[in-house]
Amino acid sequence: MVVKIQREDFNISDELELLNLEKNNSGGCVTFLGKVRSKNNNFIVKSLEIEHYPIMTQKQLESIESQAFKKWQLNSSLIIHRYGKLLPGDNIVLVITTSTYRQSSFKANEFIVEQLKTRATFWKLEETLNKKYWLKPEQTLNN
Amino acid sequence: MVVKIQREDFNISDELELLNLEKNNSGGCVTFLGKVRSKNNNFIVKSLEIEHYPIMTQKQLESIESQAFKKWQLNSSLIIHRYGKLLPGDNIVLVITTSTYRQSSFKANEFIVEQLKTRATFWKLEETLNKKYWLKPEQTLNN
Amino acid sequence: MKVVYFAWVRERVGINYEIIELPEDIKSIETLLSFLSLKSPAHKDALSNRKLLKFSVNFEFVEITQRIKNDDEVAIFPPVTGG
Amino acid sequence: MKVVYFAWVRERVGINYEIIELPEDIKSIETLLSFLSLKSPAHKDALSNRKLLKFSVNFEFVEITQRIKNDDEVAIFPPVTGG
Repeated sequence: MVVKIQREDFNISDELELLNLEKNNSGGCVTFLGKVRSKNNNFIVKSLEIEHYPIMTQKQLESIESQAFKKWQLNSSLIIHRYGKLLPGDNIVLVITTSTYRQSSFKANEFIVEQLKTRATFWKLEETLNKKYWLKPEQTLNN
Repeated sequence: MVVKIQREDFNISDELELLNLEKNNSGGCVTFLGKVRSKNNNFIVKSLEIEHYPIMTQKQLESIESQAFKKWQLNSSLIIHRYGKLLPGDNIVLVITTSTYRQSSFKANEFIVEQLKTRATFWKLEETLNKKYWLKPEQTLNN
Repeated sequence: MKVVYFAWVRERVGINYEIIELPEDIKSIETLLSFLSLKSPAHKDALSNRKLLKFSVNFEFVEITQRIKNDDEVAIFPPVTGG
Repeated sequence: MKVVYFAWVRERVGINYEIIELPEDIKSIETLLSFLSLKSPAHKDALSNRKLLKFSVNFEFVEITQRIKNDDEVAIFPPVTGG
């Protein structure tokens, strides 16, 4: 169970290697990668600024991960969420779940991503060609 | 829609880059990575040899991908399946699905992986410490 | 008490956080909001529409009726939009 | 007709594939299996338990009752175990 909240970008292959899948006999590994889209709600996106509440975010993400481990047979998991100013195409979030059998990884990954959207204290300020506004939950929930 | 059946290993980050997610406005990207486990059915695995039926495998994988595109709103997808002799921890299969909204990527990815296990003409010869045997579907279906 | 603001609440109040002395009679988030609204027009503007606000006390989400103490850290923010 | 074998069927038959001239009266996978079984003890052994076998004609999965022609490519193999 790893949680990283960082300004820097991440590399999926590097993160997978760190998880050391062969050691824990993981046959299945599911990854969710969320990126800044170049178009949102029909507007061209110039940038996305992500703000968060450091200690609380860390606590919430850790609690989401523990819950996933309680619900499914996981071998390992990782959540990375970036903050700061991002551009279209930039990585925002990475969720990795690994398990001996694939089903658990799929279910747990979807669960974590969903929980992340409602329980993790991040806020997104979207800048389009002619305005800047704070996104509302209904504008990001399905992303 | 890309299908690659290859002996060589693959790198997830490279494959994601090739998919060019920012171009097609994909906000969500789900990846399934299947690996050779070091223990299977309580035996220590020494190697896994994968045989396949070249033209038919290609056709089946392409048909699975098209079906996924018909069922869900996907922006792009990729299936890589390796063959030949693999060792514990080696990558076997990579399935990537990308979509504007995450739900489609999750559903389509799970569908492709499931279909792959029942419709793609691959056969696995597992070598444990003291025997070599062809795996049966019930021994791999949940992997 | 430390009161922290995020996103547009922070922008409207005009500060990231403030340290206040919690008066004896302020015992819930709800009464805290009324108390803070008296501090400046910016506070009042930011905190006026309570339906748009979410709260945490010591890093846990809470309802507007949550009891609070002077040594709590309270945060006031819009619904989260991460992931 | 090209007949292709995979996995343990290939191992037991002892060859990857063979080109045969399909006799007039062999019109289905089912009768093809009986015909092939006469070719050698290895064929007979490999093809004896039909419940363990799956088939394709021209790269599509088919049932054992599938009609076949001399210019088809038929494959005989155990259930697939990919992914």
